[in-house]
Amino acid sequence: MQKTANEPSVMLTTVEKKPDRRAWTRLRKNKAAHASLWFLILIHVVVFIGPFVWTMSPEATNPANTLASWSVSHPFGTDDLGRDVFSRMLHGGRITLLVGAGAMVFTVLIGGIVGACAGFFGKWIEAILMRFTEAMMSIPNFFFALVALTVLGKTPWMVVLVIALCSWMEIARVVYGETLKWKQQEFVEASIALGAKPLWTLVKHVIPQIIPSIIVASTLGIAWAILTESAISYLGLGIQPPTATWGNMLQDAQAYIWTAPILGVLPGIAITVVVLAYNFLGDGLRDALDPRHIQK
Amino acid sequence: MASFLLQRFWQSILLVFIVSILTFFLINLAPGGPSSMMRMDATEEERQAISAQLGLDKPVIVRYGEWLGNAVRGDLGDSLSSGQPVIQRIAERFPHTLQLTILTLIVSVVIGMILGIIAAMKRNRASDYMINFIAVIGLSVPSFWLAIMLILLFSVTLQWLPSSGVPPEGVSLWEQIKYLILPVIILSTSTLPTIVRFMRSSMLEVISQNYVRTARAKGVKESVVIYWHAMRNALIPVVSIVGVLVPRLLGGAVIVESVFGWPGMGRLIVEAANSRDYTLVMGVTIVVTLLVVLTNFIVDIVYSKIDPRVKNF
Amino acid sequence: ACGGNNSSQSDAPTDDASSEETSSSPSQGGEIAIPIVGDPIFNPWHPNAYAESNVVNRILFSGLTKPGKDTAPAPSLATEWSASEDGLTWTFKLRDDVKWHDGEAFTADDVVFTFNTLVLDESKGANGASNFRALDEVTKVDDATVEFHLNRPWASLPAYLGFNAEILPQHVLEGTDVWNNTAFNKETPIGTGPYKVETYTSGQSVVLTANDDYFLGRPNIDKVTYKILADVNTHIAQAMTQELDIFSLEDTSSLERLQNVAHLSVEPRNVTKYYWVAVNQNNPTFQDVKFRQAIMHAINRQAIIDNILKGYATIADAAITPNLETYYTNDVAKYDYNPEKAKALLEEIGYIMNSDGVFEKDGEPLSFQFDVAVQGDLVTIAQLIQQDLKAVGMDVELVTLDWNSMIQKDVVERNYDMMMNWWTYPDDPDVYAQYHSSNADTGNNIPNYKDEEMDRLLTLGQETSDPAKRAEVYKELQAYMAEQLPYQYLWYPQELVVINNKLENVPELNYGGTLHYINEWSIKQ
Amino acid sequence: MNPLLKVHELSVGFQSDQGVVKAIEDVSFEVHKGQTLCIVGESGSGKSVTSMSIMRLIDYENGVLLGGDIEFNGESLSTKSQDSMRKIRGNQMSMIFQEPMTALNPVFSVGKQIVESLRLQNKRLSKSESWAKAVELLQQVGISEPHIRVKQFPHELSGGMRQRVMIAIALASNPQLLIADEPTTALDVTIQSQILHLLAELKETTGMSMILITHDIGVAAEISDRIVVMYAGTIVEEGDVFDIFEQPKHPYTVGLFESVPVVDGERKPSLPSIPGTIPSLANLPEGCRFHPRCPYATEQCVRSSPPLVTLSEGRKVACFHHDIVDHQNSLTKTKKEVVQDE
Amino acid sequence: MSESTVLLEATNIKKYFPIKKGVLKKTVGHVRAVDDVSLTIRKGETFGLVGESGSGKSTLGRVLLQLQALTSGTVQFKGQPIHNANAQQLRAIRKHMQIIFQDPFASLDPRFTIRDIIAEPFQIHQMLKGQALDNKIDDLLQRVGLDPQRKHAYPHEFSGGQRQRVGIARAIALQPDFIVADEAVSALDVSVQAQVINLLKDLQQDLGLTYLFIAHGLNVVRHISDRVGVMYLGQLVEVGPTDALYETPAHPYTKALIDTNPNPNPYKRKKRILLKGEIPSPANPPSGCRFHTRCPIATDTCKTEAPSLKAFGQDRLVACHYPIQDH
Ligand SMILES: Nc1ncnc2c1ncn2[C@@H]1O[C@H](COP(=O)(O)OP(=O)(O)OP(=O)(O)O)[C@@H](O)[C@H]1O
Ligand SMILES: Nc1ncnc2c1ncn2[C@@H]1O[C@H](COP(=O)(O)OP(=O)(O)OP(=O)(O)O)[C@@H](O)[C@H]1O
Ligand SMILES: [Mg+2]
Ligand SMILES: [Mg+2]
Ligand code: NI
Repeated sequence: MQKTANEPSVMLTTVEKKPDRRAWTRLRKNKAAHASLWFLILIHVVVFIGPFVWTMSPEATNPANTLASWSVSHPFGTDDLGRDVFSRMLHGGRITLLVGAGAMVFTVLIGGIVGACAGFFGKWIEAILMRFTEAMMSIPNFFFALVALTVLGKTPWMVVLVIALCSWMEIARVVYGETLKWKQQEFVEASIALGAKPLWTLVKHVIPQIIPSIIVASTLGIAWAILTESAISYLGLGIQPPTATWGNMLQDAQAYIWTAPILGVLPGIAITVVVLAYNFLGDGLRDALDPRHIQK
Repeated sequence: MASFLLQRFWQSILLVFIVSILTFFLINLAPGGPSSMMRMDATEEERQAISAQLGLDKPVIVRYGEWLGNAVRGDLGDSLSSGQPVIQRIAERFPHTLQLTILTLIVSVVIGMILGIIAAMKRNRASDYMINFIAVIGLSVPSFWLAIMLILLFSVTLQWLPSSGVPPEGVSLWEQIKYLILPVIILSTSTLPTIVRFMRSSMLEVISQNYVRTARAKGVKESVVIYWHAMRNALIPVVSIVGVLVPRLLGGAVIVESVFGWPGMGRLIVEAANSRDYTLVMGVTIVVTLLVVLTNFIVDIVYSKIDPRVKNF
Repeated sequence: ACGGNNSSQSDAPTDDASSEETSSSPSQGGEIAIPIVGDPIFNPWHPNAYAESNVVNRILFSGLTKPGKDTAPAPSLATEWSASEDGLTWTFKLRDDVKWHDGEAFTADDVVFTFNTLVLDESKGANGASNFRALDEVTKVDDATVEFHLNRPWASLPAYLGFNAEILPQHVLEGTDVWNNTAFNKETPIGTGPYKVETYTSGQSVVLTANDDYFLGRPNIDKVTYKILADVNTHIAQAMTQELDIFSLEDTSSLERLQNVAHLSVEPRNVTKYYWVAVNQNNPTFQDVKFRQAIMHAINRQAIIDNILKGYATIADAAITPNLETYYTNDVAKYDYNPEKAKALLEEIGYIMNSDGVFEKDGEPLSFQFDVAVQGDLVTIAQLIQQDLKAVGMDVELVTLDWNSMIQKDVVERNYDMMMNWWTYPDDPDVYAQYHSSNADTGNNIPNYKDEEMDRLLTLGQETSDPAKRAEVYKELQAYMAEQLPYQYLWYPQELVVINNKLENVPELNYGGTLHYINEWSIKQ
Repeated sequence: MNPLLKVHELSVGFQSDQGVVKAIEDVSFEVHKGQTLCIVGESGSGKSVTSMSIMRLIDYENGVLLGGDIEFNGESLSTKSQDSMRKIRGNQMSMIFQEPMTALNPVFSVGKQIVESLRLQNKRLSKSESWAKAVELLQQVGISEPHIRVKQFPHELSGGMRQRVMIAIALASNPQLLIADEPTTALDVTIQSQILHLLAELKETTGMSMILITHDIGVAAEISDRIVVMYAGTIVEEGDVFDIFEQPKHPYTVGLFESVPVVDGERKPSLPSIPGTIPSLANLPEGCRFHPRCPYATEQCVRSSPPLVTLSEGRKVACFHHDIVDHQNSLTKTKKEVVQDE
Repeated sequence: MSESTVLLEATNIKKYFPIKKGVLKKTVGHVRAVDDVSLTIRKGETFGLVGESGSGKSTLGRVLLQLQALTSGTVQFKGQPIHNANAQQLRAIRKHMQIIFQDPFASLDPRFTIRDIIAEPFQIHQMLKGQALDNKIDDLLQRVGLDPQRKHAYPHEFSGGQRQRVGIARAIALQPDFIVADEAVSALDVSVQAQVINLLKDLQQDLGLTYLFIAHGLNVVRHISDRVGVMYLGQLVEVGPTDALYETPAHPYTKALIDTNPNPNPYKRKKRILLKGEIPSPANPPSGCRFHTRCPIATDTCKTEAPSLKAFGQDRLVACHYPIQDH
């Protein structure tokens, strides 16, 4: 590190009186995360308010005007059925963002609870929960989803739930491993020595240490959920057409990969950018929660 | 330790048993039936005849009992769609899948860890953002799209690499590798980001610990500090992920296998599911379960090897 | 050259030399590759033999007849055939120069075995056995003659014998559990076709080599490889790299790109196939013909054909496709795209448009589910149809299902409101199976349409063997179909066959048909 | 003679969300070859920060060198790159960290951690040789059954054992300068004396210099040549060990010595300690940092901070009233008789 | 010993740690960290525990608080056996017994500010909230000599001694009946140390606290303790009232310890007497008296016969065949 003698050495007496440790203020100092946050807010606003402004139906087909390039009436052109891509992006965004975040929340909740409890409590709880996790990894997802969605109906919320039920095992494993590692630390023992209930120790001391991993898992989980939705729609199990999602727009574009690759580019970019923003936000959050990190 | 092994063994047996029950009832609950009965132009009589032939007219419980009886004797039955023994169908595919899985794991773990560490070291700087960006692209660009684009570039336009298939026998190692390059790249695009991201986060956690300072005080090279002292402590999440990736790669490389005409387990599973080949589904599920059990067991052992404080057994 | 056991690598030059000798005839040698999407099963009657098996079995085995280049049945293993006066007995004369791939002679016994033991045994559930419900028994007259005994007159028999009805070897299969005989079905099938299996690797390929003893002469091309490639985009990529030589293009989305590849041509071919939408006739809502007519008027078929199918289809009015020229008539009721008319028809039968723009009857909105399997371009088309129906005030909800679930729900349980699909059948106008009331509820009469007049015409068509009279019957049937709309007809598609220009002498038949003539194909020098 | 280490007006701060907070200010001292310098002082006064700054490890702890210079063997360290620092660390300079539990890598056996140091120092050492050497080092620092202990992990050792492992690691590299941050706090007196003995021996045989940070006045008295006293981030007094013990000049030093509990003295109901609260770096008083607790404080002390003045060769103090503070340390009152005793 | 004043009584407690080898983690031996120790701590007293590094003092402290399970033996706290208490009972008891860990840094959650660390015991036992809690925290910080204004800083931003004081503040927060102080003041300079010790003593006087004071600083132990126990290789070798034990150590090891104590006077620099001989290991303790390998007065009896802890003089116990009588 360079000598920074010329830096105005802050008077010893004034600073650090009441350091503001709130994550929010620290987060605001991280440019990438801050920008990502605003971007995500913006995109949610656009996607949820946009359709009231751009009222063209996302489902209205027009065989006479398929694969049109951009124009005033169709800013992003039209798709293979002559539907307005802009409108589909807006409406699809609603579902995709909901599915992504919704499935991620469930995934993290289930996976986090199972993994943390298994790792922390050990003994038969561990045996049951971890074997259960392994069982869920082994049961063929296709049939699970097929039966669940046939019985429960293919509403977006059910799709979210089923995606979560098919993907929480990864997080459970990660959280389990981390819990095993952290629960051996002396400060955990210290908390036990204070007479804390196990749940207190787990929630207050062990889980916070795992939060960086959980953040990573959730930001990855969003991408995973969005893509899983499109994959299962290919099996007739996802959000039902003609309802647009970025995932199924991407999936539909598969057929046009040779002739109109642009069809996939828009939803692809949208997904990438959103996932990227979530990742930067996650990194920022992680830094904000890291007491050793200084936001410059 | 011995009691741990024994305990784990019985738990696993129970697990396989429960998975088999759940799966058996699940596949029978799922709409549809074996494809031979599910032809558009089949008549009810034909369906009934085939159903009787396949023994599907018996109650589910009875069929499960029969299946279980055979399975414990090591006989997973014959595939409903091809008549071949399920074991044979799996055995045909498994080596190919294993090849891809191992290579993909090596590639994504090695590169993933390196990139993750670089990202952590260059935290919030251009290279960190760049690596994050690449990882996210790898995650959100659909495999089929990337696969076709790579085929277009390397096989159609440049003609450097074969567009698909498994290496023919008796060709040189380099020729064999050529067949693997594209599938491994595509598979890695979805596994690598996970490892990169977890590695980065885990490294950041570790790098500020006092023992890293000690290593520096010893005069250890910065690269050794990072790749030896710090990394070892950061491995647990990555190992967990690898444990999850193994079964996923073994059974889930469907897109890559179809695009590259790779005769792997992924397609076998999808075909079995689509054609409601109950015996094959059961067989594959059992194999996958065993692999899951095995990898998780290994991962659990590895935890305490990585970090001696971990006492999970 | 691979036929001989002593053949080796050094054979190849000899092959080339021999092809030079006969320079006037099509060039000899070379190899081609054809994609299939899954592992085949080498038995055309196997309940699991689907499309990917059919294209392989077609060149491994031979039937008694095959589709002629003029769509009429042409001789194959049978050289000639005739029906008795009452139409209940058919006699087939067989070739006496046919050898199975293992050298055994093909005889009438094989035909008898195939039909009596496999096809007619109901408990076996052989693939397509239901087509032969009119057949009681096959008997051997002598080694080269068989008789087919029917329980009712059936003029289409020769056509159906050329439609995935290949003959299997008795001497190999007799006494075995045929469906589970994996040595035959999955390893070394014995056929009479122009090619025989050399190697089969699950998930990868089936390699076939020319049958030197093929009864129509050794095929020109030495080796045919069926590559098992599940992904359409891979087919296209490999066609570009000349790793694949011929296949049928499922949908038109990549058409332009393929047309721009110098070494490929994309050729439209006629097929005996039509797309339809069906509404469940067990549901009173859909029983009124005006309702079905309203659907026809509501769907803008021409727009879909022009834009989505790139013009490679013609509007369908009935079940007989135009390529069956003798039987086809255009002189039937037409339903133009006319949403107003559709609305008017609905109003006629008591529907009233409510404030949401949805029709109502007795306070019940006209809303129903439209099931569609995720298969080929069905979902795409269904979305267009759904929008058209919505536009005339029908509240249609699209439900996508995987193929198997769709069959279970819509075909087995008949638990649906509306669905869409297509029918393919042999080059013969006999559509009894899909329309006769006896096939409602359980058979192929998917809409469960029951109509005595229809039944009468269908039976009459089967009983009439005189071609001219038969044509009349079927023209009448078409008119009646177009009027009553048991199914709501969409279009007769054309098939797009992608062919590598190096291939010569490929008859201008559809993809499936032209494979029957693979022995004639050759490779440009 | 040139000093081995010369710290000149060193100021170090920590980055925080709000900016840079100074931790030590204008710290200067020298260590000569073969000499032992003891840094004593109040807890939190910046002893560890000073030592980590010398090693330039402070950079990794969000620390910033704000001014001053560190010279080692005539070379300035403060501007050196971390890469070139690496060649000095572990080779010419080693450090024993204060908290041995967290300073040892939990995932490597202690043997591995010692071996690493050995092999960094001597690249030609073979694997088995270095393991044998590691066992020997453990033996030297008084760990029983070292061949078992080398294979154990830090968490399996007692606090004192970990501390001795840290010492072994630091000694493995044969440094010219050893910085030992409270190396014997977790050791019982018998082992402590064994370790101090070992260090003294090394000093004699290899000419090693040492900076010893300790709270144990007994240890300081026993081993050091010179003593530096720190208070609230600055040096308040420096001098030869005998001078300091005999005639502490700074009121803080005096207070410190008064607080030492003595074994042979009478047990008092409560120990004497310096009255008042210790200022935190964030909240330092104006003027002399010690004035709120100082019995001698005057107006002047409130207004301005006293400079570190040199009284005689090697004797410095930062107090306006050092001449009044003429307090004889009770600990050394009886020095004459004792010396005669020996 | 009057029964009524016994706060904690441990009988024949043992704590063995397995030594494991290989991938399969086979147990190849045991470290006998605490090997058959019996001890009684009276209400309101300070029991000093000194002894060789690695002799099992920390382990003893932990097992007394049931932070580690015993291998065998019994522990009674306020007359109640606690070695077999269930989790719920233990939680209730832990409110009354606290520990100050030897390694302050490792025992502080790196993601907690020190305010949160000190607030935790109050939150766990739902004792104080809001402003009252904050006042209490400030007060505690002040008492251990930390600036309350820094309470929002994290442990890594403190010096070793400061962290140690955070640990002390946390332990005394609940005003427990019994505190195990494991090297609680070792990282403090003497002045602060004096302050903290005075604090601990004041608390003891006001609230009747009992301490198990584990330390190496013999001076400090002498100052604070009423009675002192000396451990060697997993066993208690001598117990007695502080002054008596310091003035007339009976066990040769105790004597060696006291003789080796460094003197804070540079003029009194002397060659400290180093104990000779091989240092034995708790994994493989010597036969007979465990100190015999290093004992200047060991005889053949010592090599074979293990001495038990026997009464010696008034209120004193010693485990030696040849206890040193008055010098
Ligand atoms: N990373 C950090 N960030 C902010 N302040 C710090 C950091 N590390 C240390 N400090 C502060 O710097 C001052 C000096 O700390 P240092 O560790 O040098 O004290 P010390 O003299 O070694 O004390 P002790 O004897 O208690 O170990 C302390 O007030 C401490 O709070
Ligand atoms: N978790 C553990 N696993 C294995 N051995 C252990 C463990 N904890 C302690 N030991 C062993 O137990 C013995 C006693 O350790 P303990 O920490 O009680 O010693 P101590 O008297 O506190 O020493 P010190 O004064 O050095 O802190 C040591 O030999 C140590 O190696
Ligand atoms: Mg310090
Ligand atoms: Mg200890
Ligand atoms: Ni040949």
